Amino acid sequence: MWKGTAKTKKGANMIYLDNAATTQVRSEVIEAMLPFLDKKYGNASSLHSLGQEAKTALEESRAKIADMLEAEPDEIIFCSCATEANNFALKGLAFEAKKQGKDHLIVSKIEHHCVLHTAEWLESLGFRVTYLPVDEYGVVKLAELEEAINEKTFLVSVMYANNEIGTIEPIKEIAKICEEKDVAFHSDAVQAFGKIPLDLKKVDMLSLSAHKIYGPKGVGLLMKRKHLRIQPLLHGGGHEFGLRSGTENVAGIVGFAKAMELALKEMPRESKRQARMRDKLIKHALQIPESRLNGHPKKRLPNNANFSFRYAEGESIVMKLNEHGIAASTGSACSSPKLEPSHVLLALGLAPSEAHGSLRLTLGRYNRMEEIDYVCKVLPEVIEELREISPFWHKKS
Amino acid sequence: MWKGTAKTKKGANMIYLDNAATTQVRSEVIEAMLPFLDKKYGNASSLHSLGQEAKTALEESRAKIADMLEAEPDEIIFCSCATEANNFALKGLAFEAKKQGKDHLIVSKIEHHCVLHTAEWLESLGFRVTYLPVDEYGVVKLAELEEAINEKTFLVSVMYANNEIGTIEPIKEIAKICEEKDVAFHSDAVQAFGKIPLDLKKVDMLSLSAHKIYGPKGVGLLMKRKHLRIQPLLHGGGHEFGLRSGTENVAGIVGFAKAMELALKEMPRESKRQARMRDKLIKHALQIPESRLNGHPKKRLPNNANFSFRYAEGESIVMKLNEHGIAASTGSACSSPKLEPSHVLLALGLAPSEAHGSLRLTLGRYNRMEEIDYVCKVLPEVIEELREISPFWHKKS
Amino acid sequence: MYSEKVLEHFRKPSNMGKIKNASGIGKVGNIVCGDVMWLYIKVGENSKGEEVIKDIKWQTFGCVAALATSSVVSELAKGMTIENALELSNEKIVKELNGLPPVKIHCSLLAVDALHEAIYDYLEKHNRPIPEKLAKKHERIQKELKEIEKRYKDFLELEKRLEK
Amino acid sequence: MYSEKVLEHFRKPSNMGKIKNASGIGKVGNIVCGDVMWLYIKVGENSKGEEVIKDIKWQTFGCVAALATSSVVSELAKGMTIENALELSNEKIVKELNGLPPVKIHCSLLAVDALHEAIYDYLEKHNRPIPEKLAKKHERIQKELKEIEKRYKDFLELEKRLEK
Ligand SMILES: Cc1ncc(COP(=O)(O)O)c(C=O)c1O
Ligand SMILES: Cc1ncc(COP(=O)(O)O)c(C=O)c1O
Repeated sequence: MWKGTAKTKKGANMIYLDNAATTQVRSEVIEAMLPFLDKKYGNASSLHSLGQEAKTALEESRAKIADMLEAEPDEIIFCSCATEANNFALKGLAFEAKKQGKDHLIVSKIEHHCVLHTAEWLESLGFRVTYLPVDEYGVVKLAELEEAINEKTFLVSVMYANNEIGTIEPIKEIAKICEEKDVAFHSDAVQAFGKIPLDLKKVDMLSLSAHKIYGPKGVGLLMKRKHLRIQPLLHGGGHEFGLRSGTENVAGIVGFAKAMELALKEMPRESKRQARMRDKLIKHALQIPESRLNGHPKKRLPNNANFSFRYAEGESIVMKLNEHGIAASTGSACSSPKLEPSHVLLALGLAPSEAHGSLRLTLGRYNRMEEIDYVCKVLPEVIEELREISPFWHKKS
Repeated sequence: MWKGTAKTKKGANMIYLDNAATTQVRSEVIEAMLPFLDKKYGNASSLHSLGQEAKTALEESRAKIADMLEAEPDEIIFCSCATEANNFALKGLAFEAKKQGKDHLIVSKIEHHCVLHTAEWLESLGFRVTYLPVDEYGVVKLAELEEAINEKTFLVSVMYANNEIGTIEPIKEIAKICEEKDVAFHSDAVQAFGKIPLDLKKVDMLSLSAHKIYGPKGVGLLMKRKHLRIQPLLHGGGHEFGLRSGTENVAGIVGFAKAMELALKEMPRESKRQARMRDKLIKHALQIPESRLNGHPKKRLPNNANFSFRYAEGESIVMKLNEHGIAASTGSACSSPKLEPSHVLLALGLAPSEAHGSLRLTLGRYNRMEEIDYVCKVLPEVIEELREISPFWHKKS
Repeated sequence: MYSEKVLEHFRKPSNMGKIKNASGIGKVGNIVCGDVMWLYIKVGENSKGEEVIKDIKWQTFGCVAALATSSVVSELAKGMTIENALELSNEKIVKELNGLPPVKIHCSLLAVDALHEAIYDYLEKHNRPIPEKLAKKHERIQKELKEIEKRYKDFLELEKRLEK
Repeated sequence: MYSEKVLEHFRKPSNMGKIKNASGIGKVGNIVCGDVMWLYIKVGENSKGEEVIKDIKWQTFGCVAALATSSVVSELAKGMTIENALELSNEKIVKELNGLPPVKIHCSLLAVDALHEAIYDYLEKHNRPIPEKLAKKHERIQKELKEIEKRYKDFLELEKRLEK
């Protein structure tokens, strides 16, 4: 049963360094949500007082969030997750653009799978897609973007910051190019919100997910400018301005608004604090032989460190760390582990032994420097152990 | 803050007779969910222990639910709501069927808007749709169904029980026809599950929503037989057997499984208890002059009563009842109130004055007979009051 | 969704009922649309000798907004000169109610229409000249009614069947 | 996703390492796929005079499943006659580990392949007749390797660049 508001929370006594995969819901958020699971359970579409109470909470959350994103309330469309928001943005605009004779979209090669696979599905329906390359640090190549846009292009989608390597993209510049060429610009800001200040003035659509910022799983949103017409992905009762049907998850949305509010409030302090831990991790990890830092050395999220350790396989590193009570990840925590190396690392031009030997450590508000010290001690041992078993390492030494 | 497990819960001191719109989350469900918001917050796709703990909870919930639906675990696909499940079922099969040269689907005229508007959207893409008529009680006409199926038909979608008028459809017979004609059969069982026993042996796809059965908002599922290939609606990381991407809402899913389990356990007792209250409501309401019961007199959900009171407008009835502390609804609680009368009542062949004067009272596990007695007293007064203001009533008397 | 002001009028509507031997009656809306208003006026003279709406009553079948706008229109119009009553606009009504949900704006239109139709009826019955604007409005209202009756013919047939 | 048995082998793998002057070496997998196994066997005679795998060691670069299957294959094969070792199947390995996640089944294949390749190497080096089934398997493994090297040529080039 819910026991209240510890300031420092921990699950299963682990050192949790997988905050890009998901985060622990904050106590304040759980407390904000509970009344809407319990006593205030009305359907926001119902006319009676219980319904109107839910409606009011929903609209207050929407207004708060709109404020934080420098948008209008009717530009905030709640949905179930960032995967849905990204599918919605791309497909919703694609089906609308088709009517205007446009059939080309541009996405970066290092987008999250929910953008990439949506783009591929649109390709299967006859749309054309340009997969924009990135440089060795994962930064989108602006000149190639400019070249790729043509008169059939209806959308450019580039994430604000990458979930695996933490690289921050030149969103302002991309938005400017899109504005000049009169193409809509969508950005997946799931990993960026609450970690770095966002400049959204020229962003036409933006995706966010609550569970990445200490909110609950199962809630996301698409910010979509009013001037942009898109088709719904979920048809039905006409909720969310007719753009996303389905009974609103009021508790989740209230929690989302709370989580966003707190994330922004703590951002100045937390991003500095986490960057210090990140830098320590980087410093120590790079002392391990044949290691490299993936992503941009400077333009990176304050909470992301991503390494390649040649001849130590990623999954095995993660599982060894797990044995030491450290929760980490190899690349993204998407669906169940697949066989291919990360498409993001491949796009950076990593060699096979590097791409397969990657480790992502992502910090959060509950991490402490002592934990990082411990990780810095354990990590070299783990890498060493795995290399001991590897045929390649022995070959070298 | 969460205070625990009252057996009889109430929100805002209302008599809540809008249980078809949404329900209060059960205490047992909140308690089952809380650990997965708080300590057990892992991403079910993460390799480390916290992730695997979430994964285990997810798969245990899936297995339990599969059992309850006489399905295999990999036939249960979790999603965000029944609206999504219905969109997914129809669109997912449509895009797949198109590849096989099939382009025709059949839905009943009284489906929920999320089925109807999805069908309309598919029409806009070139699919053909038959909207199957119903008789005066809302029962689908089987002979017309049989006639409507042709060699291009890939899907029949008929709800298990209607959300407005509570009529239970002849699912077994429909499923048999579909089987004979080798057409897939989908049923929206959102209102039926937990109220009546379901016969799912020949149902190929089934939609459910947690918040209608004392579970949380923001969770639903599609049961889909393995033999049936459908395309994802949400592309991405490949969660849910590659059919529904997006980080799983573990807390919600665990709560869903718990809510389903409890609903089935209590069904024999609750359906009888609620039917008694329903019958009392019906008996008293029909004593009001110029009233009628909408839906089937016998084949109806134990918790549904739907009336038309000529010359008393639906929204006003609901708001008058609200003033008396009774939460009710006029038709479905979908999106914000619209101007058209309910498509369901129109399909039954109701006249304008009846279609506009409808009231839906839907019972739930927290209702008590004393509440119903009070409603039986208040309702005639409210109808009388509104008729007093109405021009038609005076004309008559 | 409704302002407290709307709900107050809904709870305690003013001037509802019927005027026997009314000077004019305005009947607007249609049962197929779910909102019908009948508005009765009694015209008399004020102390300055101007023609004013001495009394006003209404009967409405409709939603909360329809009832509330009926009530507020009757309050506003009561005592007004015919001239001023013809200037009453739906913006004024909406403002008086502290706003209405977008889907309900049409209800405020209906209430003003009912008032103006009642004035039209009064002027016509007494063979008085009808201001051009009002004549046009009357024409529009009647045309819309015809169109609705034509469009929803089948639906209205069902209603007739019930009346038997 | 992994059974406790798999994790046990992962935590404490048996027989890892290298045999100097091995009777046969099997090298399977490729760095582009993320799993590489080198398996060494020492062949000797048992008390009955049969040819058996006296000693076995392995070096593996790969995921948890790759390491666990290497370990379990080495445990099972140790002491086996060559004949029996050739009968070892990946089903047996998977069963021994109380199952593997579907996406990881290929790892069990890889471990058995490594063992059989080591036996092939031993038989070939000693000019011994090679059973037809084994010869076919060797051919398949080598062909697959070539195909992967061809398909991922560019990717392997990157690796070579690193070696410099
Ligand atoms: C950049 C990015 N976009 C989208 C998503 C998808 O979020 P969700 O799983 O909540 O749908 C994630 C997280 O998995 C992400 O990191
Ligand atoms: C029969 C039926 N189908 C689908 C839905 C949609 O459910 P949700 O709002 O959870 O998406 C509802 C409820 O609104 C319903 O009653």
